[in-house]
Amino acid sequence: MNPNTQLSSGNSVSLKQKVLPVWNQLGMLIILILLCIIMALFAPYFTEVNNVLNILKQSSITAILAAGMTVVILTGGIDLSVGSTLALSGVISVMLSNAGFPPLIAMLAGIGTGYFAGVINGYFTAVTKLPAFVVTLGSMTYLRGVAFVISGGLPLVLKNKFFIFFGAGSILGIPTPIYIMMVVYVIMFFVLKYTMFGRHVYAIGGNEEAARLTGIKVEKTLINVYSISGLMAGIAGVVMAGRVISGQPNAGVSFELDAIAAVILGGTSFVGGVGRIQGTIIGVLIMAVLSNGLTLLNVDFYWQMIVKGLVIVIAVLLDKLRN
Amino acid sequence: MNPNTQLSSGNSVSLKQKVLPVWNQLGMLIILILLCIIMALFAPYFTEVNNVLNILKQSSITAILAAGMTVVILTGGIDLSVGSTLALSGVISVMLSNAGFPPLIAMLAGIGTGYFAGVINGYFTAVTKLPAFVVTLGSMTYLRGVAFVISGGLPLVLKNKFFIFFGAGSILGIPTPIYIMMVVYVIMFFVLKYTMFGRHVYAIGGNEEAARLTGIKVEKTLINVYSISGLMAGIAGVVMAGRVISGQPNAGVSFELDAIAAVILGGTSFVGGVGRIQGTIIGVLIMAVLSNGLTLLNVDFYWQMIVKGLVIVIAVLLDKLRN
Amino acid sequence: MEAIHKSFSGVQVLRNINLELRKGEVHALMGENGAGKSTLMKIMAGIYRPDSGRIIYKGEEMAWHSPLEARGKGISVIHQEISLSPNLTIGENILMGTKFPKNKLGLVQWDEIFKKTKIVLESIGSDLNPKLRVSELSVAQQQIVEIARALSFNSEVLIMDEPTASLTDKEIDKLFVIINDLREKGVAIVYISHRMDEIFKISDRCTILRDGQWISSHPIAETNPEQLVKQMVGRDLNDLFQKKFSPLVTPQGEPVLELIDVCDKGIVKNISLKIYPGEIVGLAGLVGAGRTELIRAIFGISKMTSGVIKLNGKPVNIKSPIEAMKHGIAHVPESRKEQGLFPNLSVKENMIMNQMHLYRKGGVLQYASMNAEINKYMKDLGVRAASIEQNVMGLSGGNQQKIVIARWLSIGPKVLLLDEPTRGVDVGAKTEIHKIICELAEKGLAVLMVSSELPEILGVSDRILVMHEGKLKAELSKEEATQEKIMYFATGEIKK
Amino acid sequence: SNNNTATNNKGENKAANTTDTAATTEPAKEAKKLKIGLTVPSLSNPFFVAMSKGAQEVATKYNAEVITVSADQDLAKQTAQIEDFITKKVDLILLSPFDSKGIAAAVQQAKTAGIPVICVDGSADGGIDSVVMSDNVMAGTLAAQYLADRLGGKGNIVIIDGPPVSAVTDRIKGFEEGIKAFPDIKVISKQNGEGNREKALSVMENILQANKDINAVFAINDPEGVGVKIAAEQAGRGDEFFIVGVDGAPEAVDALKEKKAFAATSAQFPNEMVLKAVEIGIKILDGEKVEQQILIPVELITQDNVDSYRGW
Ligand SMILES: Nc1ncnc2c1ncn2[C@@H]1O[C@H](COP(=O)(O)OP(=O)(O)OP(=O)(O)O)[C@@H](O)[C@H]1O
Ligand SMILES: Nc1ncnc2c1ncn2[C@@H]1O[C@H](COP(=O)(O)OP(=O)(O)OP(=O)(O)O)[C@@H](O)[C@H]1O
Ligand SMILES: O[C@@H]1[C@H](O)[C@H](O)CO[C@H]1O
Ligand SMILES: [Mg+2]
Ligand SMILES: [Mg+2]
Repeated sequence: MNPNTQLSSGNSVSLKQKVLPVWNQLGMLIILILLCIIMALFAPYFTEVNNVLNILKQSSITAILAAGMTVVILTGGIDLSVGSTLALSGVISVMLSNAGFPPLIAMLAGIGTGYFAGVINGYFTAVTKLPAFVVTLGSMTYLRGVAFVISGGLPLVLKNKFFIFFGAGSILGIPTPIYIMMVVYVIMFFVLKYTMFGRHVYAIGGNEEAARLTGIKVEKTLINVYSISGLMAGIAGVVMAGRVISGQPNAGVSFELDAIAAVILGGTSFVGGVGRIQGTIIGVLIMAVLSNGLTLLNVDFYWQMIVKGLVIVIAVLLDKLRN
Repeated sequence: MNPNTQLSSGNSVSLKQKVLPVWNQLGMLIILILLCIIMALFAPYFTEVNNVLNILKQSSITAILAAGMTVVILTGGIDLSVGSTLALSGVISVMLSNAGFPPLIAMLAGIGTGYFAGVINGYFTAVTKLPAFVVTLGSMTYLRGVAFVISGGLPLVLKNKFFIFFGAGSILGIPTPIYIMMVVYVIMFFVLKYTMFGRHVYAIGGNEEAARLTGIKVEKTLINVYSISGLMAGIAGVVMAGRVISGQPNAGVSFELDAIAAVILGGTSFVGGVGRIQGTIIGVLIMAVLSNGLTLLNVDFYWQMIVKGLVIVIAVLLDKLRN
Repeated sequence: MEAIHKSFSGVQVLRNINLELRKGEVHALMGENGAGKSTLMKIMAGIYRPDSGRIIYKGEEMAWHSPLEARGKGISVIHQEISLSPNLTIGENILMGTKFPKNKLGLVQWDEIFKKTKIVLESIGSDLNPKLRVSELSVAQQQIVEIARALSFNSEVLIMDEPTASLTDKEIDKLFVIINDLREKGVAIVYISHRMDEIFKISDRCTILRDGQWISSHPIAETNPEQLVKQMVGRDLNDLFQKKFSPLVTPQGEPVLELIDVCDKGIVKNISLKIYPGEIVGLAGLVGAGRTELIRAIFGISKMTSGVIKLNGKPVNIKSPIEAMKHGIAHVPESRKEQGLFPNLSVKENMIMNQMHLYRKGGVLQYASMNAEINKYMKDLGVRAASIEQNVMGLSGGNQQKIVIARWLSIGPKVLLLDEPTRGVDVGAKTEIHKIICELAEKGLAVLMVSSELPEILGVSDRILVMHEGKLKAELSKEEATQEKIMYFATGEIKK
Repeated sequence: SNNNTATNNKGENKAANTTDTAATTEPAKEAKKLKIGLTVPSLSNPFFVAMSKGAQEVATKYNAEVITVSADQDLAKQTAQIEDFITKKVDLILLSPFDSKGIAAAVQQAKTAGIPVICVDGSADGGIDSVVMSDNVMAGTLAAQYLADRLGGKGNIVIIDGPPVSAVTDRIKGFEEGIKAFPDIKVISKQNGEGNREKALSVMENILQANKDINAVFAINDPEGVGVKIAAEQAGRGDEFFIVGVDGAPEAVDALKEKKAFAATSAQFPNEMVLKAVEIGIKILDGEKVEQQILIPVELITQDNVDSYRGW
């Protein structure tokens, strides 16, 4: 509202006119591609097949969490508990597997634990209408407590080969977690775009009151939304357990922030109702390429933090400029 | 869109606004008192003067952060960077002090660093209108990177006695941080209630668009809001440095969550425009009493996490149920 | 509906209400703001459950468990507050809450959605593209989507809660054609509106509520506007407001506000106008004509791309509301809720917000010293509130609107821009607001008033400007203006 | 000829690209730099910062390129870092494992790629070539012995635990075994200081409140130990008990020199660990046989011998 603002918004207009056409459609994808080009030019080995697979493999766990987080944020909510849920489901599935349960059962139990944790989050958020931030801040804390208590605070080594395969194996030279991630994204894409539930998610995020008045079962939908996030955290927990061959009670600390960052980088808005799952995977990849590339470039670890922090802000800023 | 909607949701709001502000805080105050009674009954030494001072002293840093966070959340924003800002300002002030600058100058430089970090957050949030979550997630990352880079990753031992006094000293038997916390709260109470800036904060939180159309300088106010949060983090950083007699680049990790939890427990709503600084201090004390009491009771660390997580949810739930 | 009772958090909102709705009738439901009309309808449609009382539908007692259930049985609602999801397409919004067309795999078929909703839209004479997002629509277009949605259910009972609040006469006429059509098909319609002329035009019977109580029901033919108003407000309104017929004051001296060839980034096109002190200039036009955009450009909210604004003959460059304020321009925005009120603050603070700096001593706000000024406005504007410390959302729409007006009067403006000053305000309050506007003008204020209600424009203005597609099409004096003339220019049919 | 042996020795389980690695080291050290990757659990812990200092020394000493990364206490991240090292075709991986078992899969990948993996500060599964570490159990035992001696086998003690990683749990194990022999030493409180100064300070303040008679405190590392010391001094109970830590960190050296409550620490030598590990790594690359495990003994540093302590 002051002259300065006007000036700067004026500048953005001219910028807009130059770059707008391509920008509008591709947005964050362009940023990802730019980032890849830079890395390809400067970071040795960046373009090797193996490295590309590495990036995808390393993204997979955050990507799975972020898929659930996308749905939550689309409704205008947030889920801080995904990191802790991941830890708990990993611990439980490994415990059961080691206790002699068939691996599939153990894994399903771990995933089910995540789902159940999500149901509770959903219940408090949707039915008793507590702010999602508080509910999931609470569950973030107590779920990790539970993970520590049942594991005695120590990592549990995973023994079952079949279970390990899901996190550390590969099919046709491509690591299993990449397949799992892809399946998750394809399903979530369809769920969001082609099911009633998905459209209700958007409707609730756009205008919860209106959704209620048109007869959408808002509570039920929201419980499902948090359950999906829990489910994703459960899957991520099991994949993680396989990948690191153990159930770690302290796994996934601050993963919620990575997942949220990816969702927001992917263009999903906190306001609710606006965003796409395709954007999220791009957000995840931006973060992963950055981490991988900076390490390949041998950038000092502390400087990596500075660069990453700045890239988060700059990427969203660039994305903003095109609107 | 229409008057009647407002009217209808209006009555409950008006009732709340009239009668419940007192109850609202009394509500959480009751929970705090209940908690204290339980602890007094079961936890040995809980009621000793020394212990009460301990609780206050231990609260002080979170309390100072939470005071700034209250203002931010009142405008409908969030500041995830306070923990990193605290670390950076601690490191800088200790470095300068050890480099021979007079302690007051060193401390002011640390506080100024926090303020400056806040100005940048405010700029991106208010002027370029990026979501506060992203902006402060970014600065949370890069500010900590900076703290690490300039300290080389190592804690810097603080030598100046006067500086140490601000964190570890005491006056008339009462630890200095308690005074600082009290001064901060009195000033913030006053600022929020009796200055134009304070009322603009509420106005913006209640209806940003209306605020703009009413001639409130929204951008300027928001920049100030984030600057205050940065300032508080700066003060907290200096107090912390004095308290632990060193500048620690890894200090304050996840303090933002503690501060946010305290603000929300204190009845300030994420929706914006609703809440009070008096509530926040109660929120801080609930968390501190819990930590202190559970340790006095010698409750296992992992179980403490479970209890704390549950208490956050239950407290907010109880508070909700009263309405 | 029989003996309906309802209270919210201990406050009784409906007491012993009876309402009988017959097949094939248009039943007007009337009452002041807050009388309980919407609440009663929400009970009928299963959104709220009554505390006591019975709903008898087609001879059977019903207890709705959800809006879905009521709708399934044939009761649909056009809500007063627009209840669309702005981020979704028109098509989705129309079908929202129903089962979407799906293929064998259970996946939603988008083509079908758009095809189906295109038909619905066309049936009410709208050519909106169902693939558009609702957020891109004007308020009026959204209202049309809302209507289309309600009609898409083939209901037996249709509740219309102020469907015309943001429509102009052209759309209203279109709507009335549809209503008549539905009536003939035997649909029972509840019609809520604060516009008296509509009630007499469309309805068969009416029911009047006051303060949550049933007052009377009778055929519309047996009543008249004066009687209805009396029943609604419970007292005689010393005649509906009529502007004192002042002999035509030829504007004298300099105009306070003058616009020369003002354009914005595409909506407002080459607007030139003058407003003299003491004058109320009405700005008429169809929805989307660009009136709001013009007001926003004057007030510095949106940017002018060319043209000049002169105040008292001097060109000014207004780039923000703050600067507009400094030049003595006041602006009461179109949407109270979104642009006017601070829902979290008291009446007092809402009123004083842009003048707070006057009540500081050494930077400290002196709340007590504000009271005299505030009480003055409370009295002058006749604001009915329990206390000035009360939360503003506890007031009726009309009183809320007065508070927004008071906020702007407190700057002692020279120019007052009013955008739909009485939208959704009941008759009583509307009259009072009109009176206030005229009194202000008498004191020398220059007023530019946008309104979509022709009676309001005709009743209050000294001079009427008509906009069409961003351009000024006509200037009519009070004497020559009629509804027909205004509509003639507003629709852009300039072939005399 | 050395290089030949190297190829022979590693030949069996090596893919083509390993020969590549060997080839790159072949044209003598001045032509092709030795590339080393070091991943540590957390670079916000002074101990590992000291380790990274050791890595810098290595870089100058061997004219090598050393990449140091921090896993931020996250096993998945450490796994990813090792994968990135493999991509980058480092010659040698130094691994300070966040979790010894969990990292096994990553270690195997490195081995498959023909890159030697040497652990520092803690061992790991998956077929590492060697490990250089302090004896963490011994660190606990030494602390226990010192503490028991000084208490005369009798007293109330407090344990400040830390994050659940093997280095820490080993110390606790060593310590608890060490004091088993003294039934009159009572652990009156055991709480978690989360490995850092600020948390340990708050926790100790609370413990001091609940316990009026404390004779000694064992903290799993020095940052915690210093936190405990600050708490004691501020409570005016700086003379009531003594503190034993682990690490031999600079902050502990300062505290020891003050000759107050901070009485002793089981010092380990992070930078030396790295130097030693690289030495061994080069031997492996040169095809020499190396020891499976090299234990760098911890030294108990007390107020009496602190002046002769060489430090990090
Ligand atoms: N959900 C609610 N909670 C509390 N009070 C409510 C609620 N809904 C409506 N009310 C109150 O009930 C009364 C009747 O409101 P209602 O919306 O039915 O009035 P109305 O006749 O439709 O008014 P208008 O003409 O302004 O639309 C008002 O006093 C309103 O404040
Ligand atoms: N924020 C916006 N984004 C996109 N289009 C807009 C926006 N605001 C207004 N418009 C469009 O600008 C045109 C002029 O709108 P304006 O609100 O000025 O009309 P109006 O005459 O005041 O009508 P109304 O009765 O709807 O307020 C319309 O076509 C409208 O759809
Ligand atoms: O040995 C190190 C340090 O003592 C650190 O303080 C904790 O982690 C261990 O691995
Ligand atoms: Mg109504
Ligand atoms: Mg308008």
